[in-house]
Amino acid sequence: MIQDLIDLLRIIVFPGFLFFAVLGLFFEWIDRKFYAKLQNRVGPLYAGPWGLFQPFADFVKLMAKEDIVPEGADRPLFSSIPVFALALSLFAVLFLPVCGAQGVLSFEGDLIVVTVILTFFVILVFLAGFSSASRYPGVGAERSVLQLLGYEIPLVASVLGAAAVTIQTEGSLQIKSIVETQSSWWSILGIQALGFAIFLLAAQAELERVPFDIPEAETEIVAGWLTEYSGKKLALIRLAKDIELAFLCGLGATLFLGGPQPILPGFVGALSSTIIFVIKSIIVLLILTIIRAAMSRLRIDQMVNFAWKYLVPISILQLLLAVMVPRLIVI
Amino acid sequence: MSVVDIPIGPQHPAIKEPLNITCYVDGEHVVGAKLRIGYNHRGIEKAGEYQTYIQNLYIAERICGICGIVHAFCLTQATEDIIGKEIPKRADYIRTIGLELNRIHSHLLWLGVAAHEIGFDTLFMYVWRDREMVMDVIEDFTGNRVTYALMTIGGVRRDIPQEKAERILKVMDLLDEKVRKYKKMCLDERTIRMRCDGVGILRKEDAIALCAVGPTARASGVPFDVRADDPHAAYDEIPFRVVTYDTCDVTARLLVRIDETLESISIVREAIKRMPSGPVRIRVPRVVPTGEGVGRTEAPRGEVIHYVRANGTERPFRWKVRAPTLANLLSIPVMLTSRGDYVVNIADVPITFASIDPCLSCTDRAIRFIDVSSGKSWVWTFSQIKRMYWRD
Amino acid sequence: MPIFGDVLKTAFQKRATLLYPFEKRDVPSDYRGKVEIDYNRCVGCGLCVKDCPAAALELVTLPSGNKKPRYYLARCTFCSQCVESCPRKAIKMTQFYELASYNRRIEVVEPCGISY
Amino acid sequence: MTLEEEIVNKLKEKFGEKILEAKIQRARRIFITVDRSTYKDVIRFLRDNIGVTHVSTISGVDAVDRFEVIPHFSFKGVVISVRGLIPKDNPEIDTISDVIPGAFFYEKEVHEMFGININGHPDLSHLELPDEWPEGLYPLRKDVDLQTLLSKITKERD
Amino acid sequence: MGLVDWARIRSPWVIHFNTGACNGCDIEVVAALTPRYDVERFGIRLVGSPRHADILIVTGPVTKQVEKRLKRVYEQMPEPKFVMAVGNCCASSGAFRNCYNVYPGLDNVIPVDVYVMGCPPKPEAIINGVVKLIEKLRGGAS
Repeated sequence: MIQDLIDLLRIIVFPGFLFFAVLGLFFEWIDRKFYAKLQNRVGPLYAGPWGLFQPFADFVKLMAKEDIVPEGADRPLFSSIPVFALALSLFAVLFLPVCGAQGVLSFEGDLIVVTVILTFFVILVFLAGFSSASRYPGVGAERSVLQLLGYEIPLVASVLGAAAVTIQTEGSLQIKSIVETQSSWWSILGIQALGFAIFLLAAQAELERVPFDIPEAETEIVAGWLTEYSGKKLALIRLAKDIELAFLCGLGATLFLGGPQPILPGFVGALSSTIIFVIKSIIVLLILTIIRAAMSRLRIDQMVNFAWKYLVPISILQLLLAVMVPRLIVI
Repeated sequence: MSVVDIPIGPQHPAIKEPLNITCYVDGEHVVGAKLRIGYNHRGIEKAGEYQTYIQNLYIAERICGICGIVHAFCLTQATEDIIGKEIPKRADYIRTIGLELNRIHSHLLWLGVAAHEIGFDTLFMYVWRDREMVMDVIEDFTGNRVTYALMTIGGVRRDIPQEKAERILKVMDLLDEKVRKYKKMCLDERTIRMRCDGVGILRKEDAIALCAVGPTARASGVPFDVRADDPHAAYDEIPFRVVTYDTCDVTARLLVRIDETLESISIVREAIKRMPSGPVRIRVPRVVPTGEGVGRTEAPRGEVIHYVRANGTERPFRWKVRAPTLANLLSIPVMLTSRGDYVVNIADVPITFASIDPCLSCTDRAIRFIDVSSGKSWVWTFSQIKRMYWRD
Repeated sequence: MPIFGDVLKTAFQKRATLLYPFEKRDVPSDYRGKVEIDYNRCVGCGLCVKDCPAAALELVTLPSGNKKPRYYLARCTFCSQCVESCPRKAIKMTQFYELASYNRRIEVVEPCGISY
Repeated sequence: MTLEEEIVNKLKEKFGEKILEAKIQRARRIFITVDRSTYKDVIRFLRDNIGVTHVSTISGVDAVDRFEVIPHFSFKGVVISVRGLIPKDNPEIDTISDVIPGAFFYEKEVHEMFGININGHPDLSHLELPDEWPEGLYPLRKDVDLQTLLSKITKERD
Repeated sequence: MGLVDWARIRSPWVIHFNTGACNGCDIEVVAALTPRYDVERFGIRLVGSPRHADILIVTGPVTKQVEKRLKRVYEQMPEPKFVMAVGNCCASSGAFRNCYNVYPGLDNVIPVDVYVMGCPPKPEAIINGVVKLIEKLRGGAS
């Protein structure tokens, strides 16, 4: 009974939904603030200390706004997508090892589930675009699927590359064992540095950020698949995207930076491991923000071209290396 | 896949002005474009016939907020032609400085907007940050950041005292360095080049046939610059280079504008150095004698031409304005239509359109047109125009 | 990618932002802001009204029979032509530029109560 | 001989009496007046024999007793303005957009604003001002009063 | 002041509509976004879709041709929505008073909450207008 209650709390409050909702909003704040800093601006300033509550204010404001469903839209689908998106991203974060090596949900092969979830986001985007029955969202949806074809393989390859050592040594595809493998040696420090770079680019594409913000390119197709959403639905989608941002940063930190593993051994404890996890995620986030600030948007054909010409071969190469190198060392 | 039409505008984040481009899209490829402007049509030419020359000076300035001084200058130039009085030399130099400061601010503005169009917001922010320096100088010099109210018939309304001239020179030095940095950035930055190279091609023969003007023409290798061909103000006494590039694409237009900014900086420096002393304006009567005059100058976007007919009253009989964007708009459907190896993507539309630096508020001042040719029939019209032109 | 360096450098630069409502910059001494009319000097000749491109000045007859210009802020183009036209130097441009208002119709300067 | 004089002389040589007036107003400004019957020939001559390719704009003027269409050509810095005279009772003139394609929009503009028919222009369809603009009202004609135009768009002007 | 009002005055998202302006005001509105002025401090974001926006910034005299579009954009915005008229030709037709295709002021077409006078207003003045609008929101809340 008590155990059930604790599990419930773990899912809903910490380190589950509520924690990640707050973390997602916090990450958005860091992203905006650092982006502004890189542009020699100050960014949000007056909502809370240093504008810390800015994303929260945006969320509350949108929740209180009028909710419009455009005429001609597929009403049930259009209205349910924000909920699905939020549910999906909240489901995904349960796998992250926030405190301790194990996430709330952890079972053999959970890494596969995580990669599947990443693809599901795009399918939701696609459905959102097409249910809007408007031109810009339609183009945005089309582009997001095209883009998926480009970055899906590199993303999966980089994730698998990070897991390669664990698979070979422990025969396991569990995030928990990946984290434990890195207790003394972070993946990024070896051959996985390449995998990390590929992961960052693919994550940027997954999150639809510059240079891969093609599905919601503001200057081309207004807001892409988001164009017709307003009010509560937009608030939920934005929250889902923030959580997705936190999730991908967390996944990067988990797979390549050792997740909640302490920087120096012997510095353990539930709270400190959470802090370590968040700090590592923030490092990933800052890199993503720098990429976003220092590039211009690619065209969809250039993106697909780039992905298939360079990203896919390199990612497969790094996967091969990741599989081969430890084996060679062992032999 | 069937052809879908995507309307861009009149309210669109990429285009800060009301305009409607309907792109006919096959997948991601644009197969035709249709323009519809006129959302900005106000009817200034008619209003001008009912207002005095002095009042018209200020409405001319508001034909376009970015290159307003150019329109005010053209109107004064045309009117002074009719009056037939020489204006003081110092006024000519101050006019030149005003025109060139305007060009610097306009080109920097364009560079920022172009960066924004291709999703490079950081460069946009940097350029606009540095543009504020020019704006400060202009504010200091004319009393407002955007509308200068500098030109008047018979000279200029404000002198440049020594300390202001020094402030201008100081900013020019700072700016020179920054603009060179941006040039390097635009040349070296891969993602910018990927988005601009080979996009929005306007071949030289098309540019001549369609009477393109300004940086659009110069980027297609046509050395057409009113400042050099038809010297006015102090341009005949200050050496400068007419910048041309011949790759005919967006990169060429980008580089033409950056190089012109550098030229403008040197013109401003030179003009301040050579500026003679003396009065800055002469008194002219309010009544302009009967006659007609053509005023012409090179705006940041290209040639501006004003035609004024006076009938011996305080008000013009006819005042005709032609802004550079109207001349360049004819090239837009050509740039935006895929043909043969030349493929236009939806993503290229904003940057291609922006590359002519459209300023519709000037263009629409008195007229709107609807180019009813759809994708296919435009190709036909275009080839027809070419046949007409290159008939031998 | 030379901009990477610049972007990173900027992270350590001082912000370029002016925290406007709390920090203010001086406007140039000859900035063209809101028009101010010295009704004691004005003789009501109407030259400014004639030259105003936007009809922001309008001649009204006071109870005393004198004519004075009324100033509509919402129409003004801030071109300072009236300053130039005024033979009595009764008009000047102030440096006041924070002119936001909830109602444009109340932003009118009336020459009432002044008799020349 | 300056370029301006050269151009004027060539034109006079070719068209003689048909050039009603040729005036060099100042350096780089030429005004030539012709009747509408020779208007297009002059422009064709300018392109073929002198090499003018750029038309800057076409000004329409309602000179009360007649209409004038004035294309301003730009050639080596010289602005050559060819004034074509059109009687009021039959306002039409030949197109020049087949000679100089850049005149395409300017002719539409003249048509829209003055109601002058441009014979042979490929596309004069629906050129009027806003969609609800009344037929036969040409805003830049002198007989159209500004107050009437203003009252069409606005009921209340404060 | 409730949570919603707190959020509302800290997160005004704006959409910009040019109704026939000379571009002077437009570039000043855009300049307000750039590092020198950076209105993101107030939580302001310039959005592209009217569905996301709270404040409609209108620049320029309203021309006949643009009127329908302007009304449509205004209708597309979700409640509560506010309108800010930037520039004097938007407040009244300003210098364009003799132009036959121009409405004499934005309030003939859609209701306006705050006017920013100037021709064009400095970016500071535009921020001042935003602050005034925020004050109005706050006043409406209590």
